[in-house]
Amino acid sequence: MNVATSVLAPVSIVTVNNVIKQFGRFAALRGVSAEFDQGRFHAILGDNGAGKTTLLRALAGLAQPTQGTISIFGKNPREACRDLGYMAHPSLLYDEMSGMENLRYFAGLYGLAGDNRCAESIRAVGLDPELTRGVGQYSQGMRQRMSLARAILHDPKLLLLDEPFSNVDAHSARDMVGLLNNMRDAGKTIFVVTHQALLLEGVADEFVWMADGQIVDRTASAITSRESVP
Amino acid sequence: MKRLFPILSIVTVALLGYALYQALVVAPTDALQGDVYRIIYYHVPSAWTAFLLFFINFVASVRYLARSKASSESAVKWIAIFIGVVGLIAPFLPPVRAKIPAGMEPGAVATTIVLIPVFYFLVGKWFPGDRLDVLALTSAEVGVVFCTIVLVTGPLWARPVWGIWWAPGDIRLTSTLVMWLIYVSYLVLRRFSNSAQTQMLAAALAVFGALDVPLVYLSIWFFRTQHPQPVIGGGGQMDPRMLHVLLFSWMAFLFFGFLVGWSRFRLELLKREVEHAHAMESLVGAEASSSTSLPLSRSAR
Amino acid sequence: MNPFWEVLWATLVKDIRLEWRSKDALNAMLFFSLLVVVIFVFSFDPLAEESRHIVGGLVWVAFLFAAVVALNQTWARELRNQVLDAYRVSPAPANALFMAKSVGNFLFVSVLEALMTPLFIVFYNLHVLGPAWQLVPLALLGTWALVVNGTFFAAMSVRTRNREIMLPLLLFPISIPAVLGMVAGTTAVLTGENSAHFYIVLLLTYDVVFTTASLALFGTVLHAE
Amino acid sequence: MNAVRFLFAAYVATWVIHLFYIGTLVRRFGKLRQQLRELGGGK
Repeated sequence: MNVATSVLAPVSIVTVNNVIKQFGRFAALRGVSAEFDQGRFHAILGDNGAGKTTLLRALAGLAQPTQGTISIFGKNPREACRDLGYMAHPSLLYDEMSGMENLRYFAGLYGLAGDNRCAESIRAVGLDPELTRGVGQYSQGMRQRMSLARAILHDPKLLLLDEPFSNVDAHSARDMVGLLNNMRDAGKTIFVVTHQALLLEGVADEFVWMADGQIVDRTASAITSRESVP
Repeated sequence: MKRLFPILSIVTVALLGYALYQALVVAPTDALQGDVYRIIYYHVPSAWTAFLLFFINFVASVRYLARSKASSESAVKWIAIFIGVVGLIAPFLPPVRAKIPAGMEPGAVATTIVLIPVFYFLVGKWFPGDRLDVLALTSAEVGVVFCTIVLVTGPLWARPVWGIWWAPGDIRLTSTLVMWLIYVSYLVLRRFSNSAQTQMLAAALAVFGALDVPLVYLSIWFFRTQHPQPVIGGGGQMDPRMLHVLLFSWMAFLFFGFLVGWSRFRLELLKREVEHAHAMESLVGAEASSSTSLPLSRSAR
Repeated sequence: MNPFWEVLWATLVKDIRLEWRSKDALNAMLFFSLLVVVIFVFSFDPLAEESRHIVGGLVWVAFLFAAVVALNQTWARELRNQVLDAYRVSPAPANALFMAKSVGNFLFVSVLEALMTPLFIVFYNLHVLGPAWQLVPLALLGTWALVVNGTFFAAMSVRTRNREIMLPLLLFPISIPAVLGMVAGTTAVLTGENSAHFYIVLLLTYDVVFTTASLALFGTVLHAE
Repeated sequence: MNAVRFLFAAYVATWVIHLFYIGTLVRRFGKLRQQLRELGGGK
C-alpha cells in the first residue's frame, strides 16, 4: 500500500445533502445531511432499522436516494466507483471458488491483471493466498477477511464496510481493526457500520450515531455519548 | 375541472346509447351473416381502442425510460423526429406507394405515421414526472380490459358464422390474444415486483412487448398464407352505412375509454398520495420524537 | 482488449468453470430434459404417420421447458451471496455481464438440446424430407431467441416475490413469434412441403431486435434495487 | 335464428366486463379515500 504524504488538510470528500430514502411506505432515511472529511475513520452506530446500512449502500451507489443528493470526490457515487470499496453482510464472493480465484475475477472487473495484487490483498488481511478450499468452507472470520480483501483489492480511496466484525472471533476482529487503522493512516477514508463500537474506541476518529433514519449525534468517542442515546 | 367529469359521463352515455340504437336498428342486415354480424360494432371498436391504449403505453414507457438518462433522451428525440420525417415523405414515393394496400390513401398513411412523434412530444409535456408512469400503467390496464372484450366477442362471432370457436389463422384475433398475454404479464410484473425501480422495469418490459407486436403480426401473417383459414369479419369493402355506424360506435367507445382511463388515472394518483402520506407520517412522527428528546450536538471536528 | 470483452470473457470462463466444477446442476438438467422427452413420447404416439407434422412442435416445446428451467438458474449463484452488489459497485460494464450470462446460457441450453435431439430422432424415427441443413440456423437462432430474452427476464424477475414463476410469465408471451418461427420452420423442413427460408429470416430479425433491446436496457435492470 | 343469441351474448358480455372493471375501480376508490381520511385524522 502506498503511504500517503503528511496528513491532508481536512477537505470534505463525502457530502450528503438532505437525503430521503423511501421503500414504499417506509422511509429508511429521513433527511440525512452531513459532510465527511478525507482520511478519517468514521464509525456509524445505531439500533437496527436506524438506516445505517441504507446510508452506506447510498454512499456506495447501490441505493438511489428518493430525494436529496450524495457526492463522493465531487462525483455521484456510481461515477466514483473506481475509488470506493464496498463490503456487506453477505460475503459477495462465490462459495465454490477459492479466495484467490474470486479475487482474480473481481480484479478483472477493475481491469487489474496479474495475481500479485490479489496475493498482496489476501496477505494484508492475514490469509494465505495458496488456500485452495472454496470460500464456502471458510470460517465466518476468514470469510469476512476475504470479503475485506476483495473490497481493498483495487486500492480504493474510500472504504465502505457494513459490519465487518459481526460474529468474527476476537483475534480476527482485532487484526482487521489494526489493518483499517493502518489504511486510515495511509490516507484512506473509512466508514464502518457496526454494533461493536468498543472495538473502534480510540481508533475511529468520529462516531456517527443514527436513529430512525437520521444522524442524531456525532461524537469523538463511543463511550461519552452512551448516556445521551435514549 | 371537477364539473367536466359528470358532463362528459352524460355525453358518453348518450353516445353509447345512440351507437347501440344504430348498431341494432339503423345498420342494414348483412347479406351473408344476417344480424349476427352486428357483433362487429362492439368487437372492432374495442380492438381499435385497445390497440390505441397499448400504443399510449408504449410511448409513455419510451418517454419514461428516455427521461431517466439525459443522453438517451436526446437520442430518442432524434429517432422520433426521424420517424416523423420518413412518415411524411415515404408514402408518396412510388415504390412505397405501390405497397400500400388498395383501400388506404397515402395521405392517410402519412398522417398516422407523423402522429407518432407528435404524440411523443405531447405526452412529454402533458404528463411530467411521475405522472408519465401513471399514464403507462393506466393505459395498459384499461387496454387489457378492452382486449378481454375483443377475445370474448371474437369467438362469440366465429361460432355462429363458421361453427368454430377459435380461428388460429385469423391474424387479428390471434395477435390480439398475444398482445393480451403480453400486457397481462406487464401488469403481473408491476404487482409482483417489490423493487424500488418497479416503474423502470415495467417500462422496459413495455418496450419489449411493443417491439414484439409487429413480429407477432409478421409470423402469424406468413403462417396464415401457408395454412389459409377463415378470417373473422372478412376483408374487402364495407357498405358505407355500416362503416358510418362502426366509426360512430368507435367514437362512443373512445369517449368511454377516456372516462374509464381518466378515473383509473385519478385512482392511481390517490393511491400514490396515500402511500406518500404514510411515508411522510412516519417521517413527521420521527422528527417530533428526535428533535425534542435529543439535543442535536455540535459536530465533532 | 477493452474492458467489455475482458470482463465478458472472464465472466464466461468463470461460469463455465463453476458449472464444470459442480456438475450437479448440469446432471439434474440433463435428466430433466430426458424426462421431458419421454413424457412427450408417451403422450404423443410416435408411430402415427402424421407425427411428422407435430414433432416439430414437440421438439421445440420440450426445448422451451428445458430452457426455462435452465434460465431460472442463471442468477442463482450470484444471488446466493449477493455477488451482484460487488458487480454493481465495480466499473465493469453491465452489458459485459449480460452477454457473458447469455452466451453461458446458450451453451448450456445447446448441450441440453444436443442430448434431447437424438432421443427425438430415435423415438420418432425421424428422417428429414426437406433441406436438412436449414435445421442448423433454425436451432441456433431459435435457441438464442429464447436465451437472450430469458436471461434478461431472469434478471428482471430477481426482484419479484415469486421468482420461479415470474420468468415464464414474462418470457412466454414475448417469445410466441420466435416459437412459431421455430416450430413452423422445423415442420416445414421435416415435411419438406414448404421452405423454411422465411422463418429463418423472422428468427434473425427477432434475435437482432431483442438482443439490441436487451443490451440497451440491461443496465437499468441490473441497477434496480 | 338462434344466431342472434350470440349477438346479445356478445353485447351483454361486453358490458358485464366493463361494469365489473368499473366496480373494482369504485371499490378501490372507497378504500383509498377511507385510508386517506384515517391518515388525515391520525396526526
